[in-house]
Amino acid sequence: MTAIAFRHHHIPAEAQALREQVRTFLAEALKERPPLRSADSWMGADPAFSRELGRRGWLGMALPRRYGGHEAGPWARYVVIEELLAAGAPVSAHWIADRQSGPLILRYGSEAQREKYLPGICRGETYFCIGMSEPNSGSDLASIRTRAVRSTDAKGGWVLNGQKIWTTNAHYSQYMIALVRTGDKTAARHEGMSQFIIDLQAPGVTVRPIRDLAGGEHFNEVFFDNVHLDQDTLVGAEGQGWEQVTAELAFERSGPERFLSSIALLHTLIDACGRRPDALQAKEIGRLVARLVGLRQMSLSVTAELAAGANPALAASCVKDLGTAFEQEIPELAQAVLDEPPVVGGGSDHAQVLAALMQMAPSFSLRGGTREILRGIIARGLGLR
Amino acid sequence: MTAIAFRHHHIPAEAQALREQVRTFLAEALKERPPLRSADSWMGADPAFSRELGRRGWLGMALPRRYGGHEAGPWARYVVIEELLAAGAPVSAHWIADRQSGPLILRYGSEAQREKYLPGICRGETYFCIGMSEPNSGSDLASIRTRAVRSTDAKGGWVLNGQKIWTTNAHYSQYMIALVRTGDKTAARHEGMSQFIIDLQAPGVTVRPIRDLAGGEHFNEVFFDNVHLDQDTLVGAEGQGWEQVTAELAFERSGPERFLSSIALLHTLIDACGRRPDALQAKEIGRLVARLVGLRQMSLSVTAELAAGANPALAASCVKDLGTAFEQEIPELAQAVLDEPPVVGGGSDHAQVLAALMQMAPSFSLRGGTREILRGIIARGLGLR
Amino acid sequence: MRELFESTMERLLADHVTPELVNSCEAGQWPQALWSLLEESGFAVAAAPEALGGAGASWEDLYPVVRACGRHTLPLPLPETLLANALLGHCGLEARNEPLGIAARSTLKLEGSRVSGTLHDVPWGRNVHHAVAIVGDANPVLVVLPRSRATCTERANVAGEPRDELHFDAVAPVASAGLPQGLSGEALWLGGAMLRSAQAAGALEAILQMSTTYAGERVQFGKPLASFQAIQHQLAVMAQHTGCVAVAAEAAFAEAGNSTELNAWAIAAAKVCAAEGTGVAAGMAHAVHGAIGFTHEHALQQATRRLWGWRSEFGNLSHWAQRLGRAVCAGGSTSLWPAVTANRLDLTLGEIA
Amino acid sequence: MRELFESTMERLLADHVTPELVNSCEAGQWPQALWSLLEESGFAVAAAPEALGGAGASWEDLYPVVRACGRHTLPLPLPETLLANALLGHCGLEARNEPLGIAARSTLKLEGSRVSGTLHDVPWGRNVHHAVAIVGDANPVLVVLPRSRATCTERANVAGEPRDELHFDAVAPVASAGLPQGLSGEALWLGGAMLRSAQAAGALEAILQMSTTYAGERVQFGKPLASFQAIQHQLAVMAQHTGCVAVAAEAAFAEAGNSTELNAWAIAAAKVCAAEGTGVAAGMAHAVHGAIGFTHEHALQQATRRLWGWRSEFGNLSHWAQRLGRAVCAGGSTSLWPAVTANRLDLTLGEIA
Repeated sequence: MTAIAFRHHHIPAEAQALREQVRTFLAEALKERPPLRSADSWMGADPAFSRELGRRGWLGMALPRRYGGHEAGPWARYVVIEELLAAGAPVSAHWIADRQSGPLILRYGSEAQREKYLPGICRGETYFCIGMSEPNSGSDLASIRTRAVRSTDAKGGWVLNGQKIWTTNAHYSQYMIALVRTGDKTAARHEGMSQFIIDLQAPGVTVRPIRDLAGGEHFNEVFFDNVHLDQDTLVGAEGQGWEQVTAELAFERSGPERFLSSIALLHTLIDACGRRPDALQAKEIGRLVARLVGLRQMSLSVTAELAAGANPALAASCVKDLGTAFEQEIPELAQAVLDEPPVVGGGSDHAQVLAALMQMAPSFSLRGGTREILRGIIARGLGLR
Repeated sequence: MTAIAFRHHHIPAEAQALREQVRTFLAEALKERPPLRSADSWMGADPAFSRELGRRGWLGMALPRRYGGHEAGPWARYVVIEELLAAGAPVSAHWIADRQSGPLILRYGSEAQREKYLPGICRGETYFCIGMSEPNSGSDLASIRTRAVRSTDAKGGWVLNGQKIWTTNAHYSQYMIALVRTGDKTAARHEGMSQFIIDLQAPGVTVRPIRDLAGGEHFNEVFFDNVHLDQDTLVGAEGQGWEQVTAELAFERSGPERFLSSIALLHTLIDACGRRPDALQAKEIGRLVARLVGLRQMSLSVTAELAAGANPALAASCVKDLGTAFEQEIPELAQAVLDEPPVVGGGSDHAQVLAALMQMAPSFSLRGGTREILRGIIARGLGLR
Repeated sequence: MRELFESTMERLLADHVTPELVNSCEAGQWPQALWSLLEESGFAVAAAPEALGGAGASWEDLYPVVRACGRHTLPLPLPETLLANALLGHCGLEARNEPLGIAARSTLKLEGSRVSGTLHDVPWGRNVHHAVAIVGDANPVLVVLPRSRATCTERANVAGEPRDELHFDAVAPVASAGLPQGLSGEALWLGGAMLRSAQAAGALEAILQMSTTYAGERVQFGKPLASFQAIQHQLAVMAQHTGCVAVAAEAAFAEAGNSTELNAWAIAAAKVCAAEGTGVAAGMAHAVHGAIGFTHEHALQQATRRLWGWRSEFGNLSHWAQRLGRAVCAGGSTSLWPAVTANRLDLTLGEIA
Repeated sequence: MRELFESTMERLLADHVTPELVNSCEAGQWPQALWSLLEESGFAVAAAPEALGGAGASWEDLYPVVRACGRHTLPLPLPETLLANALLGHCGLEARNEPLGIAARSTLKLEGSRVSGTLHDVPWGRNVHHAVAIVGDANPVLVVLPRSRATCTERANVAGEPRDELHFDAVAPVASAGLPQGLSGEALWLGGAMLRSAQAAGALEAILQMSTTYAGERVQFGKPLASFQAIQHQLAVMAQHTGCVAVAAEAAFAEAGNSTELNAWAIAAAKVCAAEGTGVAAGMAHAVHGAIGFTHEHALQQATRRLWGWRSEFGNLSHWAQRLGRAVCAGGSTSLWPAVTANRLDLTLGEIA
């Protein structure tokens, strides 16, 4: 039974102490923010807000001080992140840099890379995106075709050609960390891949936004046409990209962002139902609250395991898959228990937030691994495959 | 889009005319029957009741008059069956004979077999069970091992050895129609199988009831130890058993028995919630009613296709899979929307019916093809495999 | 008549309603050329009696027409115009071959021969020529109001379809009539729910078709999506709900037939099945399609967003489920099965709670 | 202490609680030998303070004990006896090393020094030596009543576990005490719900384990069940709910700690997760096992039937969900997140509706 040993964890008191500070700051900073914008936490970019978080020491929290970080430990970071997300703060600009790129560069990057990128991440000034999917690859990352080949000219380094797609935030990030092929074409599917830091202002890079179903532009296509990559843009070891990415993904699957994406709608639903909800509304809201409590406890358990140096891939995938189901259930229930249609361009806060999340929700099970991928990981963890 | 063309159908007036007759009879015949026994419609055997149905001309309805049937057409039969099931009448004794064995014998049986078995089926006196599953075969019928080999002695016929399991009602049926191997052992998985009518009183047949989770005995193990089978016990063509069974299964997947198994619990739930249900109870009861209305329309559509001579395997599987989900949802919702625990050996009618159906419900997705089998059939119908 | 309607409508919409057209309409276009085709082909007035300028088509005949509007995500108020003309006909008023709005909810009041108040959620309120509403509780009257005399507050549903508020201030109806025997004061609400369930049936068929096709073409991990058991199961479940909604919606139209009275029981059942089927199938269709289904150009999201919008219009899942549930509980368990087999139960019983 | 409790209990139950024992208890046996072992090992009184004859174990220590009772479907009222002795201890009464019953719902009335009325749903009411109940609303008193003075109406839950009615007629309690500050008059209801959520956590782990093992062994269509994607997905979903219930139940125990006050918020959340997880996982476990799981001999149904029974005891899914929902709505949306992070909100707010 030990494969999924979720254990209850209290957040240590010193990390808890941060919570009130963050709350007080957010109450003030976001007081004019309408619910519809809070619904857009992940997608809402606000560089000024990101820099303010950096000033307060709430970015790069787990990074070493010598790179601008705060060596604050995983629990303090957890508290800050969950408060930001629960409040619907506009974290999108720095989100990937803070959560994924910073830790990756610290872990695999060269000393020069750390010195070059980490301080800007900690200040909330340097933004990253992640280049994974390609046309016709989807979840199947091993099938990617973008390729870096050794440069034959005097500068050395690599020359990159190919295309990424569905790249969130590429349109305002300075850098992309991309997984590309460097090995020979006959290599096994997972071999011969490497990670590079790509300057999106470099010649040969074209970023083209993709308009989404709700009319927003968050995703991008990114084209590489003979882009020159210096030797020191390689992250980690050549050919080890797949292993690096896999380790990164486990981190990505258990945080509060994996179950808080629809929290703004739960908030408007509670208020729209009023102080005396009917039996149906009370039951469904209560059920969602119970699930939220349970998911948070699961997430804390995984955080404790990560903090202890374990690699809880199975447990993290459980949080992500159950968390996504929760996030997707909220708009469904909100539409069912209150007879108020979703509205665009007017109407109540609730009607507008409902319209926004109804449209966003199906994407929650695509990012960070589809349902099929996650369940496959869990099945493997259970010894089924 | 034509693969799943469900079409609305009205039941013809002459078949509708039967409904009041059947209702009036059932109201009188079942008036003393407690709800807990109504919950057990499929599993409740009452030979006297079955004979009374036979007397009234409500068994073997679609069979030719010369075998004791009534040539009444599929719609009259549909009306009678849905009224019996909705009322929770004890149909188990004659159920399989009337629904499956009779039509099978009419279609594939010899004239002698028809004359021997059909009149007793129409009178509600002759009961059949179906020998399909074997230990270690489960849904995978092609893997069965029970085998009939040509007899070498003077009597001719076959000698049967092997074992069936999970055979519903074998303990009080006179006959089993079994699918067994007759071909050589190297035949492909689906080849070399045949169907036989086995007299369960014959020497060498042993029926052993299996006690189920709720303490009841409906399933059986049936052992065959050198059982002699006369030449005229073979149904249809030697080696065609698989094809015959497959055709039979399509019939089995769309009738009202595929969504009415929990109707007794829906009835007690409605009354337990009272005349003024709260918002939660009203919503969930109403949702179930809507689904019931939809499923019945789907089932009527399939019945019309069958009546027109089509083989709507995909549509029938849709009815069965969605119908089973509905039947299994009723005890879940009943337990969730009314705070009255299921009780055994006392308590309210509702509490007892809830306890009974809670325990029975998981079996609904096993009989007549598991969810996996059904979805596989639908996927094939959609052109996916 | 039904087969002719179905084939004509299918051809007309298949030829003219492209994803590009739908997108341009979301951006504010009114596709006048397409509407003119619908007027010329007689569909707009089809539901009115022949004597009043229509084709005398029954709701059973019109079911495939409305379903086709859903399947092709027609960006025009044709279903609403059908309903409006049907009601005009029942009230003995002349059919109108033009885009008509309907308002099932309003604050309208009749003062002498003039009406004042706001019509809520009028489909294409900014574009229609007239709007039809029912005013008054005790002696309800059907009124036809000129759009030109209203001020309009523009709103849209989640799919960007106009759902406007029209404000009238002491405006004389261009036509009005008391409701005949059997025509409910709720007729626009019931009829609207019936239309949306048929549109949902069509859109569900469309997304099942798209998903099945895509799964057969798209290769992942070296094989088509369609070969993964998890994908097969999702498509199988989509097919079940699609079938259920189609037949439940058709039953609601068939039960209405040519009579003035719509069948609240059958409509409630259809609307509930449509709302639930939408929840199941739209999510699965997006899961099968992955990111491509989220792009503004893709036809999938044009259908799923309309499904999400329609299931809230003219009563959401709980509204109709609670009406069914309250009616059945008020009648007790013995009322259930007779209602199911008769496809009819007096849902006003459901109003007691 | 926790680890020692856990390993001792696991060993004891693994050695003694066989499917045959469970079946014999369903048929009416009382496994006295096993109960004696539990008494001797000190588990029955563990939750009482040392000064009153117990071990002073906190609820956090006892979580794995109660979970193990669920995992092994222990057919004895050990969880209830733990709760009863904990409450005796909080009230300053001596622990009792014997099987104790609890009654969270009763019609009990105190008349002078005697009590009369019926205790509902007493686990193993026919077998316990004494039953503990709380009587009186304004000044609630904990009373210990001798089973020998009651008449018993035998009932069972869906798993055949005794849930009896005990009728008392002017019986003097063998002990009684007013509730101390902080101990709710609802303590037996809250505590019972907490116990059942931990038992559910254990039983869910057991059915996940059984299903995983069975899927790995059972061959269909020429390959193990475990290799079918549909089966893998079901087991993955079971694992998610199993993990959620385990950690939510543990949080409820941890929040209670050693204090007199139980945490209604955390208990409500755990009980809701357990009820929902049961619905998902029990059905899937049976689907994976097929017919074999339905046989009277199989351990699967011993666990699933208890899960079905337990989720209705001490409040079903809606009872606890509605309490959570009403409390959160009464506080408004701004109360939600602070309550989630503090794991605490005054649920009496939920009583207003």
